[in-house]
Amino acid sequence: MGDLKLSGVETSYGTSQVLFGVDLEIKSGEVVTLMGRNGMGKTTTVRSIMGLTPAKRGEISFGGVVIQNSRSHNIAQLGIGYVPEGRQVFSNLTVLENLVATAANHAGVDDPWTVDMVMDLFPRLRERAKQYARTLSGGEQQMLAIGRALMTNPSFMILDEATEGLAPIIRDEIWHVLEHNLKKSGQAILVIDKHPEAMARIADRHYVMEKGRVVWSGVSEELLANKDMQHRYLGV
Amino acid sequence: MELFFEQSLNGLQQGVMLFLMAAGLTLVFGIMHLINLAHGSLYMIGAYVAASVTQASDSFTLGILAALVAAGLTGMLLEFSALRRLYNRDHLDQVLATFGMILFFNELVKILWGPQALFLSTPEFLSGTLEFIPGAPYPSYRLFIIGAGLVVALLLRHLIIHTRVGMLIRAGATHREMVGALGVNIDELYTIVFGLGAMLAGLAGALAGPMLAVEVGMGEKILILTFVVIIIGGIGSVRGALVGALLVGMVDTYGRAFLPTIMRELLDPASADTVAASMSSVAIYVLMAVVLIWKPRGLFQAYGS
Amino acid sequence: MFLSKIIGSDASFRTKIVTLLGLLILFAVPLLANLFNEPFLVDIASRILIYALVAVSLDLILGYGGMVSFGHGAFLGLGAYVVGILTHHSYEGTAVAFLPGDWQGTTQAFVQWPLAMILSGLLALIIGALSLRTSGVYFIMITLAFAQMLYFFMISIPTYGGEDGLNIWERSEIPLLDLYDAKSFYFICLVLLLLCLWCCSRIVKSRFGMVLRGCRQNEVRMKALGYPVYRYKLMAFVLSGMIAGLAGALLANHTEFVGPGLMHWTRSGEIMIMVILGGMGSLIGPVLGSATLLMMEEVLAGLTEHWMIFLGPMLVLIVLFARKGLYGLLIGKGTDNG
Amino acid sequence: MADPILEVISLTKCFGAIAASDGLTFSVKRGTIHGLIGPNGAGKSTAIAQLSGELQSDTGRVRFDGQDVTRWAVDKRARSGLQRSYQITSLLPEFTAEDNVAMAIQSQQGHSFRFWENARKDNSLRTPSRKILERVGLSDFADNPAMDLAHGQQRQLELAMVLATAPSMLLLDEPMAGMGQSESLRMMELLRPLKGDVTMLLVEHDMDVVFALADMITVLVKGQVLLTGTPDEIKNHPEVRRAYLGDY
Amino acid sequence: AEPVKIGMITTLSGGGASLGIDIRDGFMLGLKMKDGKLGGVETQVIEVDDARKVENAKQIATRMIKQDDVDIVTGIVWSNLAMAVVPSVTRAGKFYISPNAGPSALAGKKCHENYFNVAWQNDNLHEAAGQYVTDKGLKNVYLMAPNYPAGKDAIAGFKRFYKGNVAGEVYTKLGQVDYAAELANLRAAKPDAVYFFLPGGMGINFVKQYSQAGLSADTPLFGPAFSFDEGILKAVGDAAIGVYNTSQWNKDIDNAANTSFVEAFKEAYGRNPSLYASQGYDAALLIDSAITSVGGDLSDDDKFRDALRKAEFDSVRGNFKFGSNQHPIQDIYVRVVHKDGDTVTNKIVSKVFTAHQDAYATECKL
Ligand SMILES: Nc1ncnc2c1ncn2[C@@H]1O[C@H](COP(=O)(O)OP(=O)(O)OP(=O)(O)O)[C@@H](O)[C@H]1O
Ligand SMILES: Nc1ncnc2c1ncn2[C@@H]1O[C@H](COP(=O)(O)OP(=O)(O)OP(=O)(O)O)[C@@H](O)[C@H]1O
Ligand SMILES: [Mg+2]
Ligand SMILES: [Mg+2]
Repeated sequence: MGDLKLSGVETSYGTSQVLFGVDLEIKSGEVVTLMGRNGMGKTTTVRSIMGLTPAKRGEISFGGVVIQNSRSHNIAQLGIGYVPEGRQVFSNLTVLENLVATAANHAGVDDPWTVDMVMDLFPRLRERAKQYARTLSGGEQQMLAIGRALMTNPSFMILDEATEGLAPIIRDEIWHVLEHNLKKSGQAILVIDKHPEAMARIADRHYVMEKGRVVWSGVSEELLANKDMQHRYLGV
Repeated sequence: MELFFEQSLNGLQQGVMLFLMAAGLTLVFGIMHLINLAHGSLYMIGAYVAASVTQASDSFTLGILAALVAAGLTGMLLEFSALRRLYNRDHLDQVLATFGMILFFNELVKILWGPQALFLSTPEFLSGTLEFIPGAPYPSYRLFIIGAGLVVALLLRHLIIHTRVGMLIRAGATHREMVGALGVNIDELYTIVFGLGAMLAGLAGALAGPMLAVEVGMGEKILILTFVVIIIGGIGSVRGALVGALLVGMVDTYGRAFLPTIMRELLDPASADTVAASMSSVAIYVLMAVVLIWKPRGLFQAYGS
Repeated sequence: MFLSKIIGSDASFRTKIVTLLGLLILFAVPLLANLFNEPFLVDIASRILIYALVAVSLDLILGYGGMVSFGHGAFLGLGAYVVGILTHHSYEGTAVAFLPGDWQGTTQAFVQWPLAMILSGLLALIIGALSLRTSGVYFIMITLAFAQMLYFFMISIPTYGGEDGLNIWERSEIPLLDLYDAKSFYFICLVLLLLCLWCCSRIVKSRFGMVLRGCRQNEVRMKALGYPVYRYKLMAFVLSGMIAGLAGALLANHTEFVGPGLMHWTRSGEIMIMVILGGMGSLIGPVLGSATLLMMEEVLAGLTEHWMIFLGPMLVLIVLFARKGLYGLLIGKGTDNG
Repeated sequence: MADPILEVISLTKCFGAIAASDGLTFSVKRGTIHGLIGPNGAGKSTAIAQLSGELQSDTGRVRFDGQDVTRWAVDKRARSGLQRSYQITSLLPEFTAEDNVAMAIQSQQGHSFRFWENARKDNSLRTPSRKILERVGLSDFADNPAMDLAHGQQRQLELAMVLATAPSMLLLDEPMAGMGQSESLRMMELLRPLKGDVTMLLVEHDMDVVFALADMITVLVKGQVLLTGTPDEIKNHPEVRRAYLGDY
Repeated sequence: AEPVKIGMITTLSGGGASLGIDIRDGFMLGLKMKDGKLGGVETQVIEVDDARKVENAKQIATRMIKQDDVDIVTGIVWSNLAMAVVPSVTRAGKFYISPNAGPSALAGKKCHENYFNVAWQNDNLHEAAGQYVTDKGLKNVYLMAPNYPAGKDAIAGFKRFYKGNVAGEVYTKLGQVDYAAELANLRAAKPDAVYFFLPGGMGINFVKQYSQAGLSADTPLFGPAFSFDEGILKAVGDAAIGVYNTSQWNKDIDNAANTSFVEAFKEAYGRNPSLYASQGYDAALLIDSAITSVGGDLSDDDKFRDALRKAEFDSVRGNFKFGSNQHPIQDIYVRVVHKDGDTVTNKIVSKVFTAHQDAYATECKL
């Protein structure tokens, strides 16, 4: 179990800098959101954590281990599970194969996730077990992406826009899962999403980004109360 | 009639030989998205090492093993030192770099082994013929190649479809980055896959040695043919590689075997010979063009697309 | 470093400097050859220019249109054969084969060269019309297939020498000019190359060129915008084939020989290598690429019999460390595709 | 104004055993915004692809603006005024934002077999491009390559390109996907005034947007039309709530 | 006197390099035997690789003529390269001495007073094979060659002296590697013998596969020396044993010049000399004899040409003189491949032609 800590993280794509000193802290067992308008650097922050777009400056540590110079498979092996923006399921693997291909017990838990457990969580995946992932609908792909991350048994989950393009009913279902299953099992979660009210319901604390910096943070009550901030930074 | 059977067998054998090359290339090309022209060089290395070791040790088996090791190691070294930097680059950068490697290896082999072709004999127990089509004794060695190729095809199929490594390889074909972000060392995996492809090329080289001239530049001759095969089959599909290889083998063989006779029915002998020879020379290219005009992405869909 | 301080790091400024310097060198070649008493330099330089011309033609479709033709040797070869065949008949006083009537060919450049362009363009039209149904690597291979068909065809027809090729006993004639004079020939090549570069640089910036470049980036999108993509690509392919045909006509005069070797895939490969080496999608790059590759061959082959063992790794290093080809290295930025 | 601009008549497309669209029949009135909603995998994107011509239909017909376009190719439909946007952003990545829009405008100005004048200095392309970028709020990014834009900005550019072609009908596949709330609002403000001139078929999972914009809504389930109705009818329809809206 | 400059254009890299290397080595050996002085004159050899490309060869020739101002050019292996290069050399007033390629055009209509061939006219060996097969009383022969002009010339040359029936005539793809289909057809045709012309790697492939198909036992194989040269035999191994091949030279031809050549070559390069090496060596000796004869003065082309025509040197193949078209008139032998201890090598079986001249000499107007 580990805390994730970012301090002064700066990241660039080529010559264009996107993050200008991001500070974040997520304790184990916490559910935290990262919000902000388009292009403010949420995904980039997450990519820096995962080592996909390494940070140029600043420090990222997980469970006390400094990871900003590690390679992404090493970071994942520390127990960070990742559900990327745009799902990115392995389209030429079946549902079942998607789940088992990268399965592992990174956090070293006693009762690791099994295919059956994931399928109990998302019964639709059981119906589609033998189907190639590319033929799944968007919502099912999203469930698969979450299930795939769970199968690596992380102690910390990152979900980037996990509900984009989903039907309202499925969106509710996923939030329900987050709220009831994951939170209860004591996992830390970082969620990126665009629905402040729903986020206020499921998360403990919130960060808001603007132009590559964290400009606001607070607990759910503060978020809901602060209409001015919502309007300024989230455009609500 | 038995001539037809015999020619079909020849086509099959040629196809299997091509498949051995194509399988490795399609792994690297279709899954790692790397155009590796130096695949032919690995084939050449396999043949040369097999020839030298067989000569020195008098054991063909040892020769094949040495070829596998040599080609595999060379492949991994190439991947590790240069090619892995090219995965995210334009295909054409890969073409230029691997073309440079061809030049290098051809010259290196010439320096190490001299400009003249090398000798690699058929192992004693395979040097005879088997007459299972009456009246047409067939070289046992060619039968051996057919067997070896089919075994490799089955093993490869098993590896890719049923093992976890196979799943990861296929997964990497679409979202390489994600495989890493889920905790698998994809770089290492790719080095191994590349080594595997290289070993297949080495194997093809070693097996071809007893039948063909082991000489500098032998790789390029078969390279183009191999590309034709995987294009016809659909890039990245091992099944496509097999079907493509057999198709090319058959068309090429039938063309060479029967076109002269057919043409002589239609034309005067002198021009018939020329026309038939020209037609059979281009038969596989015509085949490829026809397949692509009909199915612009090859016969079987690739994994990555 | 000092230099970069003076000229600054501004890419477009550096482009101008490089272009100017390049022009200066090109025009000075005959002078330099005289100065150093190396008359042969002019011949090498002419060959470089001719290959630069093919490479530029390939860059037009490869660098801007994303069409990787692995059969460009076919157009080069056809252009050369047109000159070879016409000269052959005019020299022998026989009628051109496979044609009705008894036209005995000609040595007039004003007939030969445009004809070379037209026929290569026609060939490109046919090959392109069929090949453009495919894309990506499939396109690479189908163009290769067509070129190989032509290669084997030329090898086996005895009428024009087959594999032995045809000697060209007389270079093309242009009134008032002597193509046997190395310098005149050089300047003809130079003028044609510059003309072609100028036209191509206009074309790639024109509406047509923008469509072409759009197709390279996202063909599906271009279709959805309403562009009949196929027609534009085919047009570019034909243009490119015509330029390659012209280069072939020049090459035939330079070598005074044509053979099917020009159509072999290794030749097409070399042309492609020139484009990539120099930097694709830049037009100037292919010129650099042609000069570099041919000069490297020339210099290295004079040093050792094992020169390829140096050339090979050099190419690898260039790919690894000069991401956008030599042109990118000089200019300090990528191609001007964006 | 009331005549249908688009008529879809029992359109079907099967992928192997899966019927992605299954006898789809509906029509869209000229000048309206017509919502197309349904659960994930209902066949919305498939329908859009069939209408735009990217997918060949197995059976059925499509009539657009009085013509049978069932057999027309993509570019021909596009030139006749039927344009689409993509659910997954599809741009010309190396061109600048402005070039992207200019290409859209150029496609409307007759053929592009013009080989000589510099298209980047052509004011008949550039001026309107700038205007459209301003409208979607991308003026500051006009000279940035499209691939360097953030996801949301790319969505905006996507829409700008479609608008630039001055279409008579737009097929919008999740234009708001990936946009934040403020960007969504802005898009709505962009689309609303076009109503009347441009007919729109709008696929979108953001119900706030659909209910705010659409005149009529068709609900798809498993490749078939469940029902077509006004937003209010849809909102309260029990079967739609069960299959799609949930607690919305 | 001024040093003699000789341009050596040959194939040293890529496919077929071994031929060029042998020619070069043979020539250099000849030069070395004369202490680096052909005809007593300091000799400078400018050696450049043509990579088997016509254009390269042509360009090198131009440079040698224009810049290096060589007196003599030599070295080209391949007929198509020779066809392209020789005319421009001779037109520039230089001499060309061919150590290998002898295309029919250059022996006939397009012959030139400055062009000499010390090897052969391309058809020579095929003609000898046709004669030998006829002498042996073989009546039904299967013919095979690649589908290109040299291949067709080869078959035509063979038929010129062959009197029997043609069981089959097959033209294969240039550069083909697998001959299974052809071999199956061949077996079905049941010929008395097979004559094939498949230069380079094609020949190695063919002979290996021929033997694997179990054909060598019943159907004797005939070919020109090209496919049974020292280097190639090493690569083919036992598969070649018993094959008959025609040649104008072999290392066991018994004359003083040859013995010293074979000895010296082995000494210098540590391998047996090949046919090509012998031709390169003869080329050097020919030049040496001519320069000697003109007393080291190359300024008078006519005198030098006359000296060359006399061919007053001790050829390693014994009898040698030039015909009217300046191509060799020489003896041609048939050799058989056999095993000598551990090495597979050739030995002469009989002489097929004595003082044989090519068929194109009459077309040459010299
Ligand atoms: N590959 C890239 N190259 C260059 N710039 C990029 C790249 N990807 C993103 N950017 C830039 O980085 C900035 C932040 O992008 P990022 O994707 O992190 O935003 P985001 O907050 O996740 O936005 P969204 O809500 O749209 O997903 C944007 O301004 C974008 O233009
Ligand atoms: N190429 C294909 N092969 C097989 N099945 C396919 C293919 N394309 C789509 N499908 C299937 O067709 C159905 C309809 O897909 P479509 O993309 O049209 O859904 P959608 O309504 O747009 O969903 P979403 O809201 O998630 O975008 C899905 O079940 C999908 O799996
Ligand atoms: Mg994001
Ligand atoms: Mg969809």
